[in-house]
Amino acid sequence: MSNPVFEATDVTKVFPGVLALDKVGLSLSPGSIHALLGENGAGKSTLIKIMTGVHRPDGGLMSLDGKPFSPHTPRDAISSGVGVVHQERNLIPQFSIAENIFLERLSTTPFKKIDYPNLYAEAQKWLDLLEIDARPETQVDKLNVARMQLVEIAKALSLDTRILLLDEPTASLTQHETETLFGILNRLRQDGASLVFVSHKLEEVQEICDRVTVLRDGHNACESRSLTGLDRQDIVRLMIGRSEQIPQWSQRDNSGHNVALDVQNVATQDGHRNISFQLRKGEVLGLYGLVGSGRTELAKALIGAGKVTSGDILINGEKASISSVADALHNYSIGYVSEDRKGEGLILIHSILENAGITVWKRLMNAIGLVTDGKVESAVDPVLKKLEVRTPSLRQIVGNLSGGNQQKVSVAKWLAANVKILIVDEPTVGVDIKTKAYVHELIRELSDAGTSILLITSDMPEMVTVADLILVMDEFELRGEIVNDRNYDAVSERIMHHIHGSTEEAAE
Amino acid sequence: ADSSTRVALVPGGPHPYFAAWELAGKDAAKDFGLGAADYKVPQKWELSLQNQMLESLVTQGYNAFLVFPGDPVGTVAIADELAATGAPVMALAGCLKDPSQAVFCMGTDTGNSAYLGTQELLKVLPKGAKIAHFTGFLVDPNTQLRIDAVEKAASEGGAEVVQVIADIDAPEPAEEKINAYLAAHADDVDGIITTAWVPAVVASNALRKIGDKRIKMVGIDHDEVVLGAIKDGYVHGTMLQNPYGQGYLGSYAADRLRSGCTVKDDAPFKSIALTDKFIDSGTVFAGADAVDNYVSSMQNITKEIFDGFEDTYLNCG
Amino acid sequence: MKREFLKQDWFGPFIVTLLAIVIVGALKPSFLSPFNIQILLLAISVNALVAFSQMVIIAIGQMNLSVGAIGGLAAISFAGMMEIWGLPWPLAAVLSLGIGLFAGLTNGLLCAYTGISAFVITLATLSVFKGINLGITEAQPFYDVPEVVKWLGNATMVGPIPWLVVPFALSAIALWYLLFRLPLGRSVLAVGGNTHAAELSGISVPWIVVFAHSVSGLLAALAGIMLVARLQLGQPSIGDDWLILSFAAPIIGGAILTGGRVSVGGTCCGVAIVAIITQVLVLFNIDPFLVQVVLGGLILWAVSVNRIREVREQRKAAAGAS
Amino acid sequence: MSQIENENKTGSSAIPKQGRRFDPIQRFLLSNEFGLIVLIVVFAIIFSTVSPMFLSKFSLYALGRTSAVNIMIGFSMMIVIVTGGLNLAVGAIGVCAAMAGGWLMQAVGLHWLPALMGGLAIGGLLGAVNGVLIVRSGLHSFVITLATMSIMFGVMIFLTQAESYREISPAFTAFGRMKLWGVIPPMLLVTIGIGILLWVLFVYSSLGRQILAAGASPAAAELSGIHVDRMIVWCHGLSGVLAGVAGFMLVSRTGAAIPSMAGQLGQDWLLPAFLAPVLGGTLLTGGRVSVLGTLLGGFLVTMLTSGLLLMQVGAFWMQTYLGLLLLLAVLLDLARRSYLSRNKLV
Ligand SMILES: Nc1ncnc2c1ncn2[C@@H]1O[C@H](COP(=O)(O)OP(=O)(O)OP(=O)(O)O)[C@@H](O)[C@H]1O
Ligand SMILES: Nc1ncnc2c1ncn2[C@@H]1O[C@H](COP(=O)(O)OP(=O)(O)OP(=O)(O)O)[C@@H](O)[C@H]1O
Ligand SMILES: [Mg+2]
Ligand SMILES: [Mg+2]
Repeated sequence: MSNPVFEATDVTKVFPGVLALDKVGLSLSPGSIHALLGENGAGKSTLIKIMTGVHRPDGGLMSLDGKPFSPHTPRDAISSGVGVVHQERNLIPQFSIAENIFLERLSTTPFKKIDYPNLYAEAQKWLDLLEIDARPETQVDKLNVARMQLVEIAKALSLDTRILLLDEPTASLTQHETETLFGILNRLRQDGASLVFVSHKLEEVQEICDRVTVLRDGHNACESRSLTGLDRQDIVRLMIGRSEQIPQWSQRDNSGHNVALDVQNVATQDGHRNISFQLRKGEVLGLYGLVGSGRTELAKALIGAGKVTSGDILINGEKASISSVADALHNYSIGYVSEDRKGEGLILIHSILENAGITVWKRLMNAIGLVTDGKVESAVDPVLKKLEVRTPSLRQIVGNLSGGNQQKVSVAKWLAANVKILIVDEPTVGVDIKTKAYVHELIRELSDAGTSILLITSDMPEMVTVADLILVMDEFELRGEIVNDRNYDAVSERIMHHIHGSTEEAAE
Repeated sequence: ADSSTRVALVPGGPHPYFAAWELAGKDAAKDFGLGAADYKVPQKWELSLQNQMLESLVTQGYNAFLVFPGDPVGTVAIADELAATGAPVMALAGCLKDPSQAVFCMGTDTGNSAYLGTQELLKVLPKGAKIAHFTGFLVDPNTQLRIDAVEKAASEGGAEVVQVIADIDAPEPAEEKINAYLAAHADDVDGIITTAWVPAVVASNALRKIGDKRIKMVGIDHDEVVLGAIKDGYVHGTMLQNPYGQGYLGSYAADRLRSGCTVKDDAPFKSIALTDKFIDSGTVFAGADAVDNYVSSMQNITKEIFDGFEDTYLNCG
Repeated sequence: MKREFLKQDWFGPFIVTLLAIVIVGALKPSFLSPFNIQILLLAISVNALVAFSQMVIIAIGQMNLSVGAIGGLAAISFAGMMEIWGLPWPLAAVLSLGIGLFAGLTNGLLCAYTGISAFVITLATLSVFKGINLGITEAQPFYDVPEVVKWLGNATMVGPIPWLVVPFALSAIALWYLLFRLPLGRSVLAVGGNTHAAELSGISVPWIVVFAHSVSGLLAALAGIMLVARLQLGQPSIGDDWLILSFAAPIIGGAILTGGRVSVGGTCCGVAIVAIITQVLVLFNIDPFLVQVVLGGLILWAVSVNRIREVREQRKAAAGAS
Repeated sequence: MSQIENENKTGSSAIPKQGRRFDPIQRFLLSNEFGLIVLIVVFAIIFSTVSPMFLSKFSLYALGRTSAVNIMIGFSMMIVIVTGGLNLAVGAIGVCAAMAGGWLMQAVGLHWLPALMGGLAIGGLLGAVNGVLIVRSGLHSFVITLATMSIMFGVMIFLTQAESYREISPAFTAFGRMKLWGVIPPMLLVTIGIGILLWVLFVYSSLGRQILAAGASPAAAELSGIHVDRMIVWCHGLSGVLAGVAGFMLVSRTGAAIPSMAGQLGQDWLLPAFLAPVLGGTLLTGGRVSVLGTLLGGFLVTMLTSGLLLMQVGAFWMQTYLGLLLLLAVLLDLARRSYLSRNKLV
């Protein structure tokens, strides 16, 4: 085996109140894709940030090509040949795709005129390679989440570094885009690059990685060992200390239950037409579609954050006119867990307590409008406990939590609200397998207790595990309805048939 | 004279008009053997800052105050508080609105000065002339007095005030508005009266720039630009005030009051719009013939007031 | 292609400017007289530099409260050096620009390396610079401004176009080129757009902050020097009331206070709109007691015209997408 | 496989290992508020050593009275900064409210209490108008309040023709000159009282929490069922009321309602308005507030000014020293914080 390109030994990092990394080691050899795994908050992103000069370690050594390596700034790391896709989005919203991709190089030649035609042409190559359907001069704040993620990846790839660190690059991608990305990563591996790949989707890890490091509570559960000979259950055991329990839920028939939400011929300002469906009490109704098919927009229109232009919405049989989310929450008891936790789901500069309590203040306040932290805490604490949000205290700022724990808080606030109808949009993006199972169980429990749930997810296994009935949406229209008999292959094939069947029709 | 007398001369903010106070205070301290007669400038034209400064001066042991009121009404309260410490307080250069605890006000009758200036202007204009009036901040009640006085003089003299431009105490807007006015209306106007320092300076320059000697202007105060423009014939004349005299006489009076003198009950104070206890420190119109020796004419006025001051206004038992 | 043009940040303010010129010109023909155009251009030239000076800082998502203090300090240094030391005017101008640059540099270094908000830093340095100004002048103007300088401040080049337009036009072009064509300028906007992302992309944020503040200081100093030429004397009170204008013009011109988005053309239009409004108040002989009301009303009008256009654009875009 | 078994046995607890924990006292020692207290104490010691008069009763009284107003102005701005906006019209609204109160007392002849209420209502109304304009137009509060500052002040000047109202109830004026125990101005107590109310609002009330959420992230707040627009209107209205309170404090102190009490267009208030909350740790981008910090920040700045005035530093140079002191203050605080965290003392 060749010498490692990069080696980290005994790396330690302390945040106020948190020992994020405790003597962690990692070594990367050339021509390999190295999986970095662990539960939410295990320290994966922290390690990556230390390797790229965002954080300084409190102890330990790193070496690059055998020489000591201690990047002080992200710039140092880039110039030493370490590229990265961070877990959080890091694009300049007002800039074009092309400029974002080549931002690094802009700063190295400050006084040389930018050759825009050339820049766009170069960027187009990357867009083509990653199959991004957008023009290089498009401003990135006009893109949806998936495309932004792809631009971020293009940006890192274009640096052409020997070491490339990818922190959950596929979290908001669908299978198709993921496959494209894997093709590129495989080629890079053949060219001798060292890659680090972070993901909570173990299928992906097994598909593409050859080595693995697992972190647990900030220390190595295993360090840089070969993936061969490890099956999924082994990896899971390394990560969470026990094996995975895959729930096998029985099929439910809710057809006898009352209709909680009846959507009749709804059209929206965003372009939905003829949307009709029924959500029954205690039912989990799945809404599947490809990225950009208009599911989020529909959900927002239903809760009053978007405009319904025609058609009727009936709640418990009565016609509802929902003017705002507050209206939806307080008068109709509908909630919505946003897919964009950073932008819409959470208030990053506020504490966990403030975030989780936001939906219950009104309910808990006394006659003169006062609410004490104690009351809020007792209302949200059980939910947070149940979701196992990892934090030294409920006063921790949400922005400091690991990605997965943030997601838990974003779900928790709606659980605390005790709504009758809950729309859940991509609830497990970036969530580790253990928590994912919790979230699924939770959805199940809620629905058993009578809550009606509209589940939007691009994660097919999740859909098949959790939903009772699946609606398929494409291009802002509903294409069909499938009864989920929990047979993964059959259901997924039927879903894809609805989507592709319709596109074929459209092409004719 | 009493070497325990510590006079503070406090203008409303940094402004070239008050520069002479510093010298006047020093001269008075020397001539009358005062403990101090110091010129203390608030750093900005803010009422609250001036108040804070005055409070601080009390703490520092000053015991006589010569104050340019940041606002004729707004400064009354602090003047009363100063007077309550036993210190003589005088309004200087501008007046406090009665009633107040100020011993008297010595300065320029702003309204009258504007009135006289307008009359001087009308003397060189044909009957039925059209005049424009450039002045300072509207929030300053003196501005209202000036607008009224100019209006009065004009209607008495058969002239018409065609436009009033106010709120131009800062150089940039003054420059913009005055030039814009002249660009549009230079032909429609025969005379200009300015009743604030900055507009006078800017208007003098503007007239010089367009080289128009047809429009007659009367300015205010002794800025070099205005005086130069008078000499060169672009400006008809200016209404001079007497800041040095105010500072010198004020310091003197403060000392006399502290050493036991009182103001005569029947002192021949003048009555002006703001107060009934007004002493004119001298307002003269200076045309081209007088600009060179305005200093000495002011000194004469100062001397004149000084010579009769104690007899006229004070009881020094 | 046409759509792209309509989407530019400067387009809305530009329409408002045109509209204002047409309306005022129709009601008052003297508005378009050569002399008045000259007056307008003079006002715009200086105010635009003031606005640019703030715009550069808005671009990085900060505020510079000390623009006026720097401009004033440069102005009195310029006049003072000529009067007291008898320096030739070009040398005095260069030295004063240097003072502005140094003042900006100080702001930049303090902001970049202490991490204290620019608001607090520039508020403190505002006080420092203004205090130096008053300490030197004791509130007395410098009067001995050489004839050449006075001439430059008022003379016209061709037709009604004054010479002072030259530094303004050059700065505008240079700034536009910097911000929209050079990597350095793009980095400035990147830092404003998303500081964290810019840093992660290897842009040296402190150095960009220092650079932006230095440019801001330089532009403020240039504006101060030009005002000395225009006013024909070194007034210590120069710059005292730049602050509001310096923000208003870029914002009317489409800049976003959180940074990352500014428009040179839009800012120029913003300055022009403010200048025209100022003139309107004089030209139409507005009752002095109502001037402020009309001023505020016109500002509201200007921004809402632009806003209505934006909303309409968005609607069209939404309608087109569905 | 055996290796995996081994891994299995260590640390399977759900709660992560923790580094140092913050207890409330340590958190306070690191906070902005503590820093301000330290600075106030340090500078007070310096000033009183150089000029013993600093601690005289009169001087302390004057300081308390001036800072009461400055802090109140700071509160008025703070409440809008919390929403991520700003209110350039604080001064204009404050003066309008005070003038309305003056008019009610002098021209209408009302008792001071209803006049005060009327004035504050005008302040609140004008503030709410700002809020509604901002929400309806979708424009940044900077432009809206810039325009309304001009309009409101202009209308006030037009209606009053820049005349002052001097016939203020003596009871009301006496309040501004009253001394409790020889040193404490009752105005300062009013400020502190309102500070406590604001603190309760932000820490214990549902409304305050909603305001903070709306300020920190309007999108997230809206999607969590908060009427963000309503919060913005509320805050501007409240800001107007607080500006009115500051205006009335000045009326009570000067014994008259005068149009120039906040300078041209009310601009004189802008500096204390921003300085107090920003020094106090209120985020300019919204969503985080410190009422105590604003109080201490406003006090610190007033104290620096009055200390410098007492030390009689060169007349025209005073601003320079004030600026340098301010810089020194923030740098000292920075040094304190980095010292504490470098040495892991907290
Ligand atoms: N800036 C910070 N301040 C305080 N604590 C932090 C900070 N960044 C991370 N942490 C803490 O460090 C721990 C490790 O976080 P990290 O982001 O590395 O987790 P992760 O393994 O990437 O998790 P995920 O899978 O959810 O992304 C967490 O407990 C987190 O709360
Ligand atoms: N080709 C495109 N160009 C520009 N905008 C697009 C395009 N396709 C979709 N959009 C916009 O993207 C939004 C829909 O994207 P979004 O990804 O949020 O939908 P979704 O169905 O909720 O998908 P997902 O939940 O998987 O993200 C809509 O506002 C739509 O107008
Ligand atoms: Mg992570
Ligand atoms: Mg979506």
